[in-house]
Amino acid sequence: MLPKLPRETLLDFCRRMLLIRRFEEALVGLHDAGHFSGHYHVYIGQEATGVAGLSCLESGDYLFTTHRNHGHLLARGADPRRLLAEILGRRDGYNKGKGGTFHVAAPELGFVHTSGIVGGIIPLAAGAAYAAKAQDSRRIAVCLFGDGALEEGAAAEAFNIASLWKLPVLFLCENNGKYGAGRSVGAAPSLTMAVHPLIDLPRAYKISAQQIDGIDSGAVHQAIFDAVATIRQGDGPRFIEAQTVRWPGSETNWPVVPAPTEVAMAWEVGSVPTAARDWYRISDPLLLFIRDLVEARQTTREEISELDRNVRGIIDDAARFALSSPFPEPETALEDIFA
Amino acid sequence: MLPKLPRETLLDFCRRMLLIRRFEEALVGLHDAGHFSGHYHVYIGQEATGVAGLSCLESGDYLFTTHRNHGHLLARGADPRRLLAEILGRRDGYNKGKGGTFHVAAPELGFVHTSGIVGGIIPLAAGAAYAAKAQDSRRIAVCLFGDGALEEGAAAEAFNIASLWKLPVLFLCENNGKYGAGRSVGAAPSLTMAVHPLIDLPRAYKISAQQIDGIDSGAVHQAIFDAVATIRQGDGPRFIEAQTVRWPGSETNWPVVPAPTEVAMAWEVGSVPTAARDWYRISDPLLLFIRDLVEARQTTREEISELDRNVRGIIDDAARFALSSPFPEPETALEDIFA
Amino acid sequence: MRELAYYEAKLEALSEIMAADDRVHLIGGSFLSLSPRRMLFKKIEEMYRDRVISPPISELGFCGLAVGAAMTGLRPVVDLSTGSFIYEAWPQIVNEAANAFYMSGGRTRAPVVFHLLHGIRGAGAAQHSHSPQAMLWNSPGLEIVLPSSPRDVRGLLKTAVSTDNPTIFVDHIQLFETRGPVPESDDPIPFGRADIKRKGNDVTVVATSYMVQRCLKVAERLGVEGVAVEVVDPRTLVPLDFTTILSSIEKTRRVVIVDETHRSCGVAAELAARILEERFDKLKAPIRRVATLDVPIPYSPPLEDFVSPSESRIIEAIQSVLR
Amino acid sequence: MRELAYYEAKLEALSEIMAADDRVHLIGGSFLSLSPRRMLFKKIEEMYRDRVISPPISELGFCGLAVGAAMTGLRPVVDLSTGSFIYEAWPQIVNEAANAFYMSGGRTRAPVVFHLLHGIRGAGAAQHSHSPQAMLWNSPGLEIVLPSSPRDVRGLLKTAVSTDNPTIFVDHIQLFETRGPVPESDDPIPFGRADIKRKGNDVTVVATSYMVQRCLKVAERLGVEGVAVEVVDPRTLVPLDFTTILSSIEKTRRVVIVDETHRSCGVAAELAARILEERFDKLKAPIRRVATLDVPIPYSPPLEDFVSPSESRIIEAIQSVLR
Ligand SMILES: Cc1ncc(C[n+]2csc(CCOP(=O)(O)OP(=O)(O)O)c2C)c(N)n1
Ligand SMILES: Cc1ncc(C[n+]2csc(CCOP(=O)(O)OP(=O)(O)O)c2C)c(N)n1
Ligand SMILES: [Mg+2]
Ligand SMILES: [Mg+2]
Repeated sequence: MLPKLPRETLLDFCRRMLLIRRFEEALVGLHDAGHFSGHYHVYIGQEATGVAGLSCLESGDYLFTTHRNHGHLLARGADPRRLLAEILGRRDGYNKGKGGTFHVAAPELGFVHTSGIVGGIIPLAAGAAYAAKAQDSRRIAVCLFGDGALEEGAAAEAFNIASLWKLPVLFLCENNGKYGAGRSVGAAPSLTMAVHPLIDLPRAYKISAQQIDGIDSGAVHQAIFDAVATIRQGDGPRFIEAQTVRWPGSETNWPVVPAPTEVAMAWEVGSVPTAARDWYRISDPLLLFIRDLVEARQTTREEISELDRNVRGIIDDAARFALSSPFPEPETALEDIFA
Repeated sequence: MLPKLPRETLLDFCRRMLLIRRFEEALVGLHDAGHFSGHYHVYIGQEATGVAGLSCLESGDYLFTTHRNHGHLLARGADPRRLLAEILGRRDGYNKGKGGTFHVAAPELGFVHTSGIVGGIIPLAAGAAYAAKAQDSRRIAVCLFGDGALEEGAAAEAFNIASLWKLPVLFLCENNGKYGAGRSVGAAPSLTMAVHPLIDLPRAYKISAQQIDGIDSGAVHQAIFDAVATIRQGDGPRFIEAQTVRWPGSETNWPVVPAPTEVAMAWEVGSVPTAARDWYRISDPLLLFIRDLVEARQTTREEISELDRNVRGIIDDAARFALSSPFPEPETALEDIFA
Repeated sequence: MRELAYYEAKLEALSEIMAADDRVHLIGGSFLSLSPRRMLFKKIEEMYRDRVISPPISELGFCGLAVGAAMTGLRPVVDLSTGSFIYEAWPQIVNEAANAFYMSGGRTRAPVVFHLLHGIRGAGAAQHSHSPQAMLWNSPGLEIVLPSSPRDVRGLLKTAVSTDNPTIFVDHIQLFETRGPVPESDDPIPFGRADIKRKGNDVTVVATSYMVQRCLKVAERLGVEGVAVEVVDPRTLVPLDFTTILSSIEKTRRVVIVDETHRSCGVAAELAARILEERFDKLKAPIRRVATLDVPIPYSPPLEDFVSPSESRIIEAIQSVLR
Repeated sequence: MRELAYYEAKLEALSEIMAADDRVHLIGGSFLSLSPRRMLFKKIEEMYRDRVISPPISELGFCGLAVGAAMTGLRPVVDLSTGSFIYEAWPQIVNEAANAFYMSGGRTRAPVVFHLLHGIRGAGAAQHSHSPQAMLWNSPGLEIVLPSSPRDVRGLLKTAVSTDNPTIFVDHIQLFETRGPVPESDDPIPFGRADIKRKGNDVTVVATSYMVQRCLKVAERLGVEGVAVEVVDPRTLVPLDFTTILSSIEKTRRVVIVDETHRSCGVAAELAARILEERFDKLKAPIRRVATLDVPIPYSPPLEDFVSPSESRIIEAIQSVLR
């Protein structure tokens, strides 16, 4: 289902989703070519939540995210050049190369603090909501985390406080189905989480919670739009679980691209290795969105291809920029310890 | 309601509850007389859970308890002399004076480790249950904690693991209504816990949970007897919330005895200061049990008074013993760091 | 100059801070913990109902909440009461708050204050007697404050709230009844300024927190015997005023360090190592550390006294460096 | 003697331990973490399905569970993988496990092993590069083990599982490919026995964990220039074999300490302070510490290298004490 929004907006969603997809695919290439070495995670397969979901926020809102943050930043308009430079540890990165892939922070976009500690941001987001409420601002806080974060006690503690104090925070759980970082397959009910469905946990804390199809941009947009409205109104926290199917390329500890996305795959996934074919055919929010757009006559295959060429250009340029950005001077390691 | 048990057993319950009551009342006196100085907590008002509840255990079972442990130990047959000596920091204490009131451990009675950290024992008890299961023993673990412990993330994490791995553990939450240690009054729904009723939390983790009247020895005995049976059978963890009304003497940071218990108060609380009168009349598990016993013709007022004289004698003797036990040699502080 | 008890100076600072800046929220309401004076805090609580909030027993949760609120415009002061409870919140303090400014390349600030009462309070036993400041000093990104007098607690608390960094305010319940001069209109005390609490030429005793008061007592006694002890109080470990410590040592050339953290990798170890890197050749005797012995804190009073940096151990150490 | 890679020796020890004692349960299944060799652990996992269990992302919960299981008859070995994650379990480790034996007056034992990979792994940034062993040394009641060679990892892991105390097994992923001799039937290596990894008369370098290998490289290079460096590896911090360290110092009278914990209140601080207490007068030069700078670990490679105890910083320190 397509979000009920003007064509321009839908095309903009499509552009952002493509931008995320191409950014992440390029990133895997840059990693495998040895341009950066550390552990990293990509957002492929969750673009609907990042784009359609976060489009419901206002510019003053706060966002807290995790090791899987790239898509969230791009969805909110981050500059791919500076984002990539950060991931490559370069001087022109959002954080001068000090943060890297796990810790991209961009306060001007609302990204206050990004943590690689599972569950770490959940109390922090409640804190931003506490501040917003104390300052009588209309801001809300959005906390983006994976299903695994619910296994950390920090989540339970933060849910309790957010509920007791009616804090304006949206807990947006991106359940990408199977667990990340080499953990055992979490079939439902999962091997590592007794709570099933997951929304039973926030509900125990009297937080109204809802499960949605994270592949369906329309469903995502509607649910998050409504949730944000009630939160901003002062009705307290909300919890949304956006369910997606893990991208096959994220099943290993280090991402691998089973098949680079072709927009044409929205109609014909023939070229894709069988293993991954099902995913691209039925579980890919991007290709699904494109298919719906075209079928709804909101755009044409040609326009999509044009958009894609355009996005690839932006990514190529971002790669050139990041690769030519110098590494920071070693001595700068001694700066920014204290304000 | 009286537990459906032989008269001897009921009288034994009565004796143990009285022992706890007299022990704790004497303890307050010893503290106020300056025989020990640290922060401490008494078990008055929860005797039914300690005595009728823990009577359902076998001798091999493991118990983990908290800052409010005295009653649990006495209920399981701890020697009042050594218990008191420990609380006074003397050489003959259960732990040579190293543990003190918060940390009385008596492995021979099943008390492996007693923690003053709220929530600290919940994962530990799950661990003992894990060991029992791994060793195919029929042992189970019992975790005794207050309502406040549910506010700690450790509880949520332990519930999840215990449920996933079907561990033989009884989570026995003693909800004494109002919070301890000078915290704000936790009217239901509490100011510090959004989960209400509390059993919604373990239930979210698929742990079967039940709320009982912790003042009623019969209800306590039946519920815990049944729970222990299913756990021992291998059906996984259970959660029981035993609700009691906080003893007025425990509302302040340091216990004060509003009125020393008289067994005659089972019939006439006239002598009690009005503030505390209601508690002794309707919320005291000990006096209620005595009243039921007598009304059920299981005993007589005389027999009860005799029992009480007897118990007072034991406590006086324990006090003499503890006060005459020497302090440990200072150098012994350097022993028992490593096994 | 007017004299105040330590707890009075602390409460005065808290009220003045609350009055001066409504970005300050107090999370957790027992800044006087279990002390008999604790009820006095109620006044502040009632005066600022909307800015004093009592959280659940969820240290990890409410400390994280305070950090997040600090990142977004407030200046929360969190009371952890017993210092040992900071361990429940360890990940939020050492891995979120301490790193936020650095990881963001200097873009995100977390001006939060964590207040706690460290050390041997009397029968706190192994689980309620911790002094976490050494561990915290090993975690870059945190300011660490250790007041030891009425004037210091007032002046340092004000600065703690005003800096833009996460600050650990490490207090000690045994200090509460200490009396001392506190000027009516006293300026905040800047971080990184050690204070010579007592002048003397024979030996430099570097002491922190409650140990400062204990060392002043000892110095008094030794003074009678003609030994002139100089007591130097760093007041803040991060930032550290090493210059004042060194110039005292230049003068006395004998050093004893008295601190309540456990000996191994404790505060005294760091100070000793640094002093020796800088003034190795100047010293007339090996530095002596008087720290809490490497033992969990026992409950029984005589044992507790045995493991702590007692007056007798301090005196013995001072005499040994004078030999 | 046969030669093995470090990861092979470690896996061999794990299999032998699992085969020898069915009280041993492995909680958390990534003893090789993210290393390319990690799949090799699967063999053990499949061989002992009932004794290798993969917990939820609940470090506080499963570390506490392991402690409780250890108190009641098992010998769990917990894998925390990245060392930074031990902070999530801090209360269970420093306030329950470390105190259990002492608080109970010697009646409750917790023979649990916590395995973790500490330090700078490469682009781990501020939140995944911690070396918690200094903080842990400040917490009495924990044994702390730091292997640095294939033979040591095998022999020390076996001892870790056999002692009756909570033990922190602090490994380093950068060691995994190191090759070295490992006798077929090797005895467990007792705790508290330092190992002289290289003999030399000019300067004593005390190094731990991965820094031992780095210092051996440096010693090799300086050897060519005619400087004889002795590399002493304590192997366990608790218990500490101080005698071996001191006798090396007796000989060289010059000391450099190289360790990856942050400088302030770090492992090097404690070793320096102790050495100076014992051999103050014997030293010809101030002790130099080469530790990780007091900075959160930056992500960018050149910055990461700048803050770590690099070869160049080690060489500079050795040369300065030789002057
Ligand atoms: C406290 C903590 N424990 C463990 C890890 C290692 N880790 C990194 S990602 C991850 C899986 C997280 O799963 P989920 O929250 O569902 O996020 P996903 O990767 O699936 O998006 C784990 C265990 C961590 N980063 N922090
Ligand atoms: C982690 C931790 N935080 C705070 C405390 C201080 N404290 C001691 S008892 C207590 C109240 C506990 O309430 P509850 O669990 O209901 O037990 P009760 O005293 O009511 O029996 C608190 C907050 C503590 N001991 N541990
Ligand atoms: Mg996931
Ligand atoms: Mg309670």
